[in-house]
This record gives sequence, C-alpha cells and structure tokens, in this order.
Amino acid sequence: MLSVEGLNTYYGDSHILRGVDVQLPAATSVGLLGRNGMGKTTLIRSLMGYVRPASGRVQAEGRDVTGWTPEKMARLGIGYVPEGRGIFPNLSVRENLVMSARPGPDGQRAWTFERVMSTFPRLAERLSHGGQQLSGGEQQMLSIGRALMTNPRLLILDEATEGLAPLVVAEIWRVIGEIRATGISTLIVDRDWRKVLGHTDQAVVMEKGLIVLKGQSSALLAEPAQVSELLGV
Amino acid sequence: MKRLSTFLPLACAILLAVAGPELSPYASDFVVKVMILSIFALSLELLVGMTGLVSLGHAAFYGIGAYTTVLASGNEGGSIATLLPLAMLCAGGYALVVGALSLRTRGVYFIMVTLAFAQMAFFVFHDTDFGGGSDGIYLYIRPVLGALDMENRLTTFYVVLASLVFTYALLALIGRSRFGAALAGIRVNEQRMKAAGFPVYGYKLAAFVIAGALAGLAGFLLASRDGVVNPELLSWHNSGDVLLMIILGGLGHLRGAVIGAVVFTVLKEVLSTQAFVGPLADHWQLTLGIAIIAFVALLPKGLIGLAQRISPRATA
Amino acid sequence: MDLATFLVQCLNAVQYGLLLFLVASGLTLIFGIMGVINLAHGSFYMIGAYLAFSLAPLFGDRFIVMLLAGLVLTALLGYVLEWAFFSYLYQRDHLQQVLMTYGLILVFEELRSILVGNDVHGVPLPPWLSGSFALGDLMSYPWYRIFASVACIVVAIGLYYVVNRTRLGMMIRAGASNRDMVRGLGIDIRRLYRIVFAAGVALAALAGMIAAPMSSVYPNMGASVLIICFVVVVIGGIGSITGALLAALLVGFVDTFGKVFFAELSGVGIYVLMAIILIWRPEGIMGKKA
Amino acid sequence: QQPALKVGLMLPYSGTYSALGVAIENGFKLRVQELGGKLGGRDIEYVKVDDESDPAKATDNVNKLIKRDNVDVIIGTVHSGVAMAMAKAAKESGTVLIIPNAGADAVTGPMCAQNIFRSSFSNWQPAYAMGMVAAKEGKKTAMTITWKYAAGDESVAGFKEGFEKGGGKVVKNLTVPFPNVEFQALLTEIAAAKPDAVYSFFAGGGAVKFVKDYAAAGLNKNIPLYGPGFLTDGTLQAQGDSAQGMLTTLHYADGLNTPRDNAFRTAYATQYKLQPDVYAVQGYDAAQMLATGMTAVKGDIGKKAEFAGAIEKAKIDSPRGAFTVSKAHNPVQDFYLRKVDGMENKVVGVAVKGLADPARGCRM
Amino acid sequence: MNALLSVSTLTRRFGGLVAVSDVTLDLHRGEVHAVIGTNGAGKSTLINMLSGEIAASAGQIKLDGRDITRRSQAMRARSGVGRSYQRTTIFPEFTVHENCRLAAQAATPRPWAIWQNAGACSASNAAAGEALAAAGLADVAHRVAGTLSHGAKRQLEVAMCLATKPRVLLLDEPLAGMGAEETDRMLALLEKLKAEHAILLVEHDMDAVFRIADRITVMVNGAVIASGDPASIRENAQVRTAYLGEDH
Ligand SMILES: Nc1ncnc2c1ncn2[C@@H]1O[C@H](COP(=O)(O)OP(=O)(O)OP(=O)(O)O)[C@@H](O)[C@H]1O
Ligand SMILES: Nc1ncnc2c1ncn2[C@@H]1O[C@H](COP(=O)(O)OP(=O)(O)OP(=O)(O)O)[C@@H](O)[C@H]1O
Ligand SMILES: [Mg+2]
Ligand SMILES: [Mg+2]
Repeated sequence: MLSVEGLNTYYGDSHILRGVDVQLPAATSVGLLGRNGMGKTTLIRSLMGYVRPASGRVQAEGRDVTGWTPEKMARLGIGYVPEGRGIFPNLSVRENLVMSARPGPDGQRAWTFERVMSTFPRLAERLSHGGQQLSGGEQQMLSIGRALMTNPRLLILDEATEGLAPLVVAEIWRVIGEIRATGISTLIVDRDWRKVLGHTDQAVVMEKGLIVLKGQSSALLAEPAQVSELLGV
Repeated sequence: MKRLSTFLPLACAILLAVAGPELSPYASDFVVKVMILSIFALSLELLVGMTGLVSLGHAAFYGIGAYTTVLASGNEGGSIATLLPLAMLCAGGYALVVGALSLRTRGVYFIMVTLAFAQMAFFVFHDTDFGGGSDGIYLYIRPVLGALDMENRLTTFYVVLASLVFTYALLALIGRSRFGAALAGIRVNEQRMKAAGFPVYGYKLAAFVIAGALAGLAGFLLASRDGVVNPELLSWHNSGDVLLMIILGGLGHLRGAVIGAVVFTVLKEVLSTQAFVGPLADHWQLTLGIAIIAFVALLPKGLIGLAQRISPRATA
Repeated sequence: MDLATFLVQCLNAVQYGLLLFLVASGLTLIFGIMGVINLAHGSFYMIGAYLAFSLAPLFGDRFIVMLLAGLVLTALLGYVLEWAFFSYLYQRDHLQQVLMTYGLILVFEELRSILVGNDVHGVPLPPWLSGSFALGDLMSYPWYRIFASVACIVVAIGLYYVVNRTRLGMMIRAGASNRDMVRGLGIDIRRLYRIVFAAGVALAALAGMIAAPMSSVYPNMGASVLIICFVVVVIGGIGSITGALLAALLVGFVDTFGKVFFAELSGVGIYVLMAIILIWRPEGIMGKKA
Repeated sequence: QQPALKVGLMLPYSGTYSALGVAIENGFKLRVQELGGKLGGRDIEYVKVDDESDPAKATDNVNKLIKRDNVDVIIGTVHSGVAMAMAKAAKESGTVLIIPNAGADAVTGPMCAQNIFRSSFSNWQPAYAMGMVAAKEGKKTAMTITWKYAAGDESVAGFKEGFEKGGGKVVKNLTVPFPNVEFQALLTEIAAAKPDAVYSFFAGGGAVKFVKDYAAAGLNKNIPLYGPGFLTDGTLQAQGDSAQGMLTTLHYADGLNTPRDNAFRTAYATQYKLQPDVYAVQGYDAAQMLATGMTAVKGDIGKKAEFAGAIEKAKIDSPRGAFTVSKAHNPVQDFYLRKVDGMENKVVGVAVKGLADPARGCRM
Repeated sequence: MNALLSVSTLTRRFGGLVAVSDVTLDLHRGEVHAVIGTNGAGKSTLINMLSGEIAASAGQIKLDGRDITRRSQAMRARSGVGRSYQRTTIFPEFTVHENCRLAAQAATPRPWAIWQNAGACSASNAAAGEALAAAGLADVAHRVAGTLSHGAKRQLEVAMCLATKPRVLLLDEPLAGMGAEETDRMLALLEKLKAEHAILLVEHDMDAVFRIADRITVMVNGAVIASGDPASIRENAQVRTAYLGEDH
C-alpha cells in the first residue's frame, strides 16, 4: 500500500537517509530493525510527511504522495504511534481517544472506544485522568489505542513497547497479531528483534541511513547470524 | 569568532566615547536616551533571554529607581554617590519582594504576577500624593559628584555611557560564568537543574534582583537626565515596550537587547519625523506597525538573526 | 451601607463580571485554549465597537441581525488574519506572537483613525431594549444591561460546551499541546486553528458590538480592556472557561466594592487580587498543574 | 528679512485625545493665516511632534523640538502630565511655550515662568465657577466624582472651594481609577446618599459613558449633574438624549452670537468643513497671544521680557470674548453657564465674570 | 551492613488515588536493587519521592541514617542522590558535553564567582568527560543534544545522572529505547558502579533485571507484593501472574 524509492533526507547539513527503498504491501507487516541512530525514526517521519525528503518518491497505492502533509497521509489510513508517545497532556484519557476517533478510509469502524477499552483495561480505570498524570506504560497504551481509533489500514509503531511491563508487552504483541490478522498492514520498530521477526512477514535492517538487509522475517529468524551482527548483539 | 562578540561592543563603546563631544545637543540627548533604554533592555535580557523568566513588570524597577532619585534629592539635590546606589537598592529591594513571591509561579502566570506587582507600584505613585500624583514630580537639582554634574550634558553622556559599559560587561561576565550557565540551564530545563542539585529558586531570585537593580540604575539615569518623573514610567506599556525591544533584537544575546533598543527607538524616531518620511510621519503608527510585522515575518530569530544570516560564522 | 444598597451593588458586581467575561471570552479561546498570546485582542474589541457604530444606521432596530452580520464579518477578518499573520508563528517562540500582535495593534489603531476619524461617537440603543426598570426610590436599571448579561451567559455556556464537550474542542486543546501529533492523527490543524482564531476574533468583536451602545466608541478603547482580559483569563486558570467566568465575577466584585470602600486605591484592587490568587494557587483558580 | 519663525506643535495626534490635537492645530493655523501667514513680520514654519499623551515620553518629545529642530515657540499640549514635563524643559531652555489646553494648576502656579503661557484655563477655574453656580442654585449638599488623577483632583478642589464659599457642602468625593469607565457602583452610592447635586470631571469616552450611565440610572431626573464644559463639549452626538438639559461652565459656549465669534466660526467652518469647538478656540487664541508678543518685539523673540510684557498688557480679542492674561500667564476670563440643548452647549449666562486663577505658588 | 538509603512506609496519594502505599526498602552500597512492577504501579512516583521531586504524603526517607524526608530536591541531590528520568529530560539546545558539564557543576556551584568561565571549570569538565565516556557518548560529545537519536538521548540521560557523582543512583528505566549493544554496555557500567554506589533500578527489561539485580522488589498498584533475591522473585507465583507472565 505504501512504497518509497530512493529517499534522501537531511537534517540541516547531515545526510541521514541515503537512498532508501522500502515496500509496505497491503495486508503485510514489515519489521524495521537497526541500531540506535541509524535512521529508523527518520524514515518514518519522512514517509509521514513530517520531514520533507530532499529527493525520492513516496507512493501510496500507485499515487505519488511525496510531499504530502502528515494530516493527508494520516487520512490515507495510516495510524502513527510515535517514539515518545505524543500523548496530549492536557486532555483526559477519554478525550485523547474520542478526539481521534474516525472511520477508516474505507468507511469501516472496526475499532471503537469499547474495543480499545477491552484491549487495554488499564485505561478504562483511568478514563478521567489527564494524559500528564499517567504512568509511562499507561501513556504507551493510550498512544496505541489512539492510533487504533483512527481505524488505520497501516499502523506504524515506533518503539511501541518501550517502557511496558512484560505482560503488557505480550499483550501488545498479541494485539499486533490481532491487528495483522484483520488485514491491517503494520510497520514495526522495536528493540526486541526476535519478537519483531516473529510478528512480521518481512523485515528490513537499516544501517547509517541505508537499507542493508531485506528478507522474509521467518527466513531471517531461522538464520539470525546476519541480523544479529548488524544489530550488534 | 568569539573575539568578534567582545570586540564589536567594545569598538562601539570607544566610538561613542570619542564621538560624544562632537554630537549636537539633540543627537547627544538621543544617544543618551537610547543608551538608557539599552541598559533597561539589558537588565530585562538577564531575565528573559538568559533565565527564561518573562516579566511584564520590569518598568516598576525602572520607575522606582527614577522616583527614588527624585524623592531622595529633595529640594537641595544630592550626590551621585548616594543617589545611584540608593536607586539601585530600592529597585533591587522591591525586586526581592516581587521575585520572592512571583517565582512561585511560572510561564504566563509569572508574566501576570510581575505585571500585578508593577501595577501596584504604578497605582501607588499614580493615585497617592506621595510621588506627586499622576502628573509626576520634578527633580529640581540634578545629582552631582565632585566635578561630575549631571546638569552638564557631556557629563551625563559619559556617566550613561559608563553605566552601559558596566552593565554590558557585568552581564557578559555573568553569561559565561557558572552562575550564567546555571541560569541558562534553568531556562532550558528547570526540572533537570533541580535534579542535578541546583537551588533553582535561589538562582532565579538572584537573577531577578540583579535585573531589578540594573533597571533601577537605568531609572536613576533617566531621572537625572529628564529632571522629571511620572507614574507612566512604571506603566505596563513601558514594561511591554522594553520587552518588545529585546524580542525584536533577538533573545539570548546581549547584543540583541542593545540592537533592539536602538532599532526600536530609531525606527520610531525616523517614521514619526516629517523630515525623513514626509507626510507619512502623521501615520507613524501604521508604518511602525507594518515594519514590526515585517520583522516578525521575515526574521524568526530577531534582528540578531539577520546578522547571522548575512555572515553565519560571525557569531559565537 | 444598607441592605438594599448592598444588594444593588451585588447586582452591579455580577453584571460587571459577566460583561468582563464577555469581553474576555475571545481571549479565552485564542490565548487560553489555543495558546497564542494575543495583544491585539483589544483591537478586535475596538473593531467590533466601530463596526456597531458603522452598521447601526444600516440595520435600524434590527439589532440582533446587526450583531449576526458583525459576527460574520469579523470572523472573516479573523480567518484572513490568521492566514496572513499567525499561521507560521506556531512553531516559533511564543514571544514572537507578542511582537506580531503589537504590530497589529498599531496598524489597526491607525487604520481606525484614517477610516473613521478620532471623534467620540455614540451608538443608539435599539428601541426595544432602551427601557429600564426601577431599583430603589431614585435609581433605575437599564434593560440593556440585563440583555448584555444574558448574551454573556449564552456565550459562556456555548463556549464551555464546544470546548469541553465536543470533539472539536478536544482537537483544539490537543493542538495547543502538540500540533504535530494532531496532524499525525489526520486532523488538519491549520484549518482548525484558522477557524478557532476566527471565532476568537468574532467573540471579541461581539463584545465590542454589545458594549458600544452602553459606552461609546472612541480611540484607544481597545487598550483599556486588554489587560483586564488577560487578568481574567489568567486568574481563572489558562484553558478553563469555568475558571474565566469565576474570575470575571470575582474581579467584578473586587472592582465594585473596591470603588465603594477603598476609593483612594481602588485601581490596585484587581492586581492585588491577582497576585494573591496566583501566589496561593500558582496555576489559577481552575488551572491544572503543568 | 528675518528667517522663518519655527513653531513646534507638540500635540496628541494619536490615541484618545487625537481629535483635540487636530482641532488645536486647525485653530492655530487659521489665525496665522488670517494674519497673512506672518507673525511679527516673520514667516512661519511648522514642526509637528505627536506627544501620544504619554508623559513618560514627554521629555524626549519636547526635546526633539527644542534641541533637534531648534524651534522658537512650542505650542502644546492637551495632557496635563505631558504639559508639566514640557514646562520643565521650556523653563530650562527658555523656549517660549504656549499651552493651548492642559489645565494643570501648577503650570501657572509653582512652575510659572516668563516664557510659559496658557491660552486655555486652569483646572481650578471652570470648577470654581461651577461651584458658585451650584451654590447660587440653592444646592446645599453635593458629591463629586472624577477619575483619580491630578486634573480630576484639581477640578474637584476648585468646585469645592466655589461651592463652599457660596454656603454649600461637599459631602463626599468619589473617585474611579483612571481610565476605568465602569461607574455603576458609584452611581449606586450616589443614589443611596441622595445629595442635592453631583459634580463630575471626565473627558472623552469617559465623559460620554458617565453622562449616559447617569441618565440610564435615572439619576438625572432628581439630582442635577454639573461639570466643567469638557463633560459635554464635542461629545453631545455620542451622549445623545442623556445630556439634555445639563448645566456646565466653560470659557466658551455655543450661541454666543457675538460678531467676533460668528466671524471665527464661519471662517473655521469654511476652512476645515468642520464646526469649531473650544479646543479650536484655544488654539486660535494661542496664535493670537503669540502674534501679540511677536508684534511687540518685531519678530525678535529673543527679547523675552518685552515679549512677555506685551502679552501681559494685551487684551486678547478671542472668539470667547476678550480676555487678559494674568501675571502668572493664565487667562483672566469670563466663565459661561451653558445648558445642553439639542446638539449645542447653549449659553444661558455668565457664571463668573473675569475670573482669575489664584496662581498659588507662583513667584513671578 | 548499614543501608545507604532507607525508606520506610512511604506513601503518596494523588487525590483519591494511592500511587505508592507503605513502601519500605533499603538500598545498600554494592547492590543493585531492582524495582519492577506493572505499569502505573508507582515506581516512578517512588523515585520522585526519593529524589525530592514530589513530597511524600507519609513515611520517612533516610540517607546515611539522616532523615531527608523534608529536604529540598536540590539539597538531596547535593548530598548524593542522583536520578535519571523515564521521560528524557535533557537540555536539548546544549551540546552533549555541556549537558553533562552543567549537571556536574552542581557540585561546585560558586555562583558569585562571576569572573570565572564556566566552560573552563576543570572539575566539571573532568566529571562530564568521565560520565560521557562511561555512557559511551564520548564521540558525540560535541553534538547538540536535541539532534541525537532517541537511544542516544537515553544514554545521555544516564550520563547526566552520573556526572553529578551521586552515591545513590535512582535510575528510571535507563535501558528503555536502547539497543542491544548499548544495553550491554549499560549493564556492564552498572556492574562496575555498584561497588561504590547504591543503585535503585526501575526497569521493564526482565532479561537485564535478572542479569544484574541483587535484590528485587515488585510493586503492584502502589504496594510491594514481593521482595527478595532474583531467584525467589522469578518463582513467586503472585509476581508471575501480576507482572512477569510466562515468558520469564
Ligand atoms: N532534529 C535532528 N537534527 C539533526 N540530526 C538529527 C535530528 N534528529 C535525528 N537526527 C540524527 O539522525 C540520525 C538518525 O536518527 P533517528 O532518530 O532516525 O534514529 P533511529 O534509528 O530512530 O534511532 P533510535 O533507535 O535511537 O530511535 C541520528 O544520527 C540522529 O542523531
Ligand atoms: N501527578 C499525578 N497526578 C495524578 N495521578 C498521578 C500523577 N502521577 C502519577 N499518577 C498516577 O500514579 C500511578 C503511578 O504512576 P507511576 O508513574 O509512578 O507509575 P510507574 O510505576 O512508574 O509506571 P510505568 O512503569 O508505566 O512508568 C499511575 O496510575 C498514575 O496514573
Ligand atoms: Mg527512533
Ligand atoms: Mg514510570
């Protein structure tokens, strides 16, 4: 559903992405791996339209969407869970969710407030808390719940399990599995690379702004030497 | 390039010192006014640019400095040696009280509490006869110190210039000292400063008092030059104007404060003078307003950003 | 002071407080909720008042229609202003907005002088609102003041509802804290803010239009309301409409009784109030801790 | 041929009083024009400075005229606080200053000087006259209400002096912080205290609002509202019905119907397509005073003593009626009692003839 | 052995919510004391109380036997309590080195000495340099902190805590956001530090916790449900159902 070609992105003078090509086919989940500072977040921000790539093309279902604003990209059906969560501190938990509720681009409303509540029961207990007053993990859940409320076709999770308790992490992976099963594409960045490979169809590994490895997740998981070397483990 | 940032202000100061006697009475008067405003702006820069405390009540300290000078002179006049420290002390003293209370708040609330205390001082001078009421009060004899007599135009010029150099140097020193580094840290991330072990409140209060005292210095100079003070000196318009100057100049740089004071004053002077702009002078509000809007639109970092854009390496 | 006078003074205080809220309501939206420091608020108030002065002859006694027409015009003005002057300021330091709005004040004030002149003008009361009712043996109370109070209550309720109960309100508040994230959720924050800004301008102008027949229109009339509006919004706690309403009423009482009991120094009354409240509660009456 | 006489006009061209500034300038220029564009044989060159009615900037603004433009004469201004700073600067530099409005008592009191003149009034004057009228009307008690600022205090003090001399008693002074225009609380106080009369001092938008509120509260039916003429001058259109029938005192009025005034009004109206008001008269008379002095010194304005002496001796043929100038350089003039009738402040009589300011504190 | 920091019956309420209730624990030199627990269990709140960021509703905190419950945050920091934040709390406009130097400066404040150049303060520079080297940031020392990647910012967060030379380290999820390599480095660092320091480690990375912790306290909904050595915690049924799940 989304693909990028030859993406080059700069922050000021520093050349961060150096000609990245990635395909995110519909109903497929892709893992994005790489050590700290290799450009994963930058890639995501480039294709969401937060930073304007210096060159390269972003395409959505064959349409050229290079240079589109984040809101237009989101309306194509991309749900975004950013690194660092991006909770609205001045809104209550309920409001954080309600404000983002929106039917998907195809009009379906699979994810409702109730469904998010049953996925993250913890949030149900904190509905009237301000975003600021949540624990770190609660914020993470809220951020995912909020992205789901937009009923996306592609969900981008940038370190979505950071700071979550093991049980919740397991729960999130279960939810990711569930989301995947419903035909939503996912792009997952996570430091637990085994989990990533276990929950995705394909994976790419980035190093210094380049895609250095691409493959079927299952194959990479079976032969982890190459991956683990690139990740420095 | 660090050298440029010390060299340039120094060169300007020397230039002024040499040019002083050559200036016409009006030009000298104008330069003195701009220098006083620069001191005032610098004192606020310590708060806003260096510490991140936006105050909308800074004119109170300026006004208190000026009123102290006049009230303490009485009918016999007084000595610079007593009046100047006294003006700074009174302004700093009020700043201590205001700071101690208002530093409990932050952000816009801080802006408003400082405004509140300034307005209180304003109304004390405006609504009571203590300082001559709303029409103000005269300074009959200007301060003297031995041969230095502020009645003399050139003396005033050099006293003000020396004060400006002193203020600038003091703040430049503070800026690079550990005190200044801590203030900068407080501006950027107060939470982390506390966690690291800085008594943040004390630091902020110290900055507030120093800024107040320096504003008092500017007030002393103003009263000595004008020979008349008025409650409007303490009004929020005046606090707002000086804040505008440092924003216009570019926050975070001492030069910015001075540039802002100079440009704001000169711009207004030029735009409201028929000799320069002809009949447009009658509409100086319009032209000044448009100029300000243009500055904001085109210069996100203030005027100092303009210099940086022209020669990106010229700033350290 | 006897009981009857006391009650009348309370009525005055409430009525003045409500009026203050009306004037501050636009600022509550633009500054309190959007987070844009808007010094030009007083100018929008002035524009409203002068608009009432210019429109009154055209609309005659159809006062409400005139208010609506004025609302539409000023909302348009706000929309354009946001587009031209504010849309690129959100990413910058907040203080840049201060400078920008200051420039706008000067421009508006001079344009007013060029277009309408510098005289004091009155705006006629609509006949159906020009009566008054007796209050005590000497005094009477104009119906128009009651009308203004009602208008204020309507605005207060409407504003509260929109900001706190609708998704639109939530989006606005979200935008104040994290614009980028709002965009990532597919919301066109730029258009949204343009609309909110327009609404804020329209509210300020509405206050000006409603105030015009009571007072009059004159140069610099905007400057005097500016500070008091900020006081109201800040005492109430930024972002809280209920807080602003409470604060406005509080200021109304302090001002009214200050004039009666401490005439000599009543000017400081609201500032003392503000200092005390903010030192006691550093985030305002209804504000949330940051 | 002497060089042109530089006249500095330091008046409010922006802000609340800008209309007044323009009227004064118009009046001044009209007179100069009538005199053939020359004073004491010298051409006139104008330099304008907007004083913004801001006393904090007053010293700088007046110094622009004195030091930058080297003017020979300064005409200004409306705001008393600004005028005080101007007087200080004029006294120090010796530049001739003619004040065409600001009523601060001090300017022709403690601050009086050989080169400082006023073509208008002192705050004390119309107030004192009104106090005498109120007493004569048989009022026993009065309350005063004004903004809490120097001009208000002086005006109220003048009224009290006149009223109590006539046997009345001022029972209470009410004040409103400047420039607050919310009067309802104090109107309630007035209604509760029921004095025989109320004297008020406001200007511009405040005057309009006060008069309107006073009428809207129904107080004007039982307690007459008095004030100096500024309460209703130039504001009648805005005040509408609420000012009808009000009595005020001032050194000028509508319907004087003297040949001098009629000539002035016609000339002004043809020239500027505007009706003149008291401010225009004050500007006009400032030019007359200047002309008197200039003629006496034959254009050499450096002759301070002769210049001042000529004005002190002169009888200024003003549209308001001829007046003389006191030792302290304030007009000694008649104060009219005026009644609002339609859109006019109609003269109903002379409240006090040839009233001079006591000039307390002037040592000249 | 005497506890360096000892906490008894510490409680914190937010309105009706009891975020931390009756927590008692000791931190010793030479020991990494891990506090784990569900999201919202009150771990960060606990650290906030220990470091003085927020006041305790009840209970007592002792440092070296001295009661510090009422001391200000700054005083605690100067007497040796250092902390890192779960949510990155750095000076984004300053360089990485300046970040640490500023933190180190707290030890030698001398604010009145305005003639001395802060940048030339050798003690602070040395402390900053050490901290950066320890955290593995030496080669980005001159980058502006705000432009670091998320993982590097997390490293800086810990480095700033180290730069103040604390005796007690309160680390709130220091490993979150770090890659495998950095995690290893950080664990090695903690291993080294613990000889001289008392360390409280809040972390959700169970592999790391079990690798390094000498003692583990488990919190759920504000209360301690278990405390003991890693082996016993791993076996604790209550902990498994409430927090660990079956993976660990
Ligand atoms: N605003 C910025 N300005 C300049 N450089 C930046 C900026 N943001 C990121 N960088 C640099 O870009 C590079 C890639 O950063 P990015 O955040 O994409 O890494 P990442 O792969 O997401 O790392 P992590 O796993 O730590 O989140 C890093 O070297 C970082 O320092
Ligand atoms: N300022 C506050 N006001 C109200 N409630 C708060 C506040 N801070 C925290 N809380 C609540 O207190 C509880 C404990 O929060 P805390 O941040 O200590 O959790 P935590 O154990 O650190 O969780 P995590 O592992 O997710 O970071 C949470 O439920 C949170 O919602
Ligand atoms: Mg990243
Ligand atoms: Mg936590």
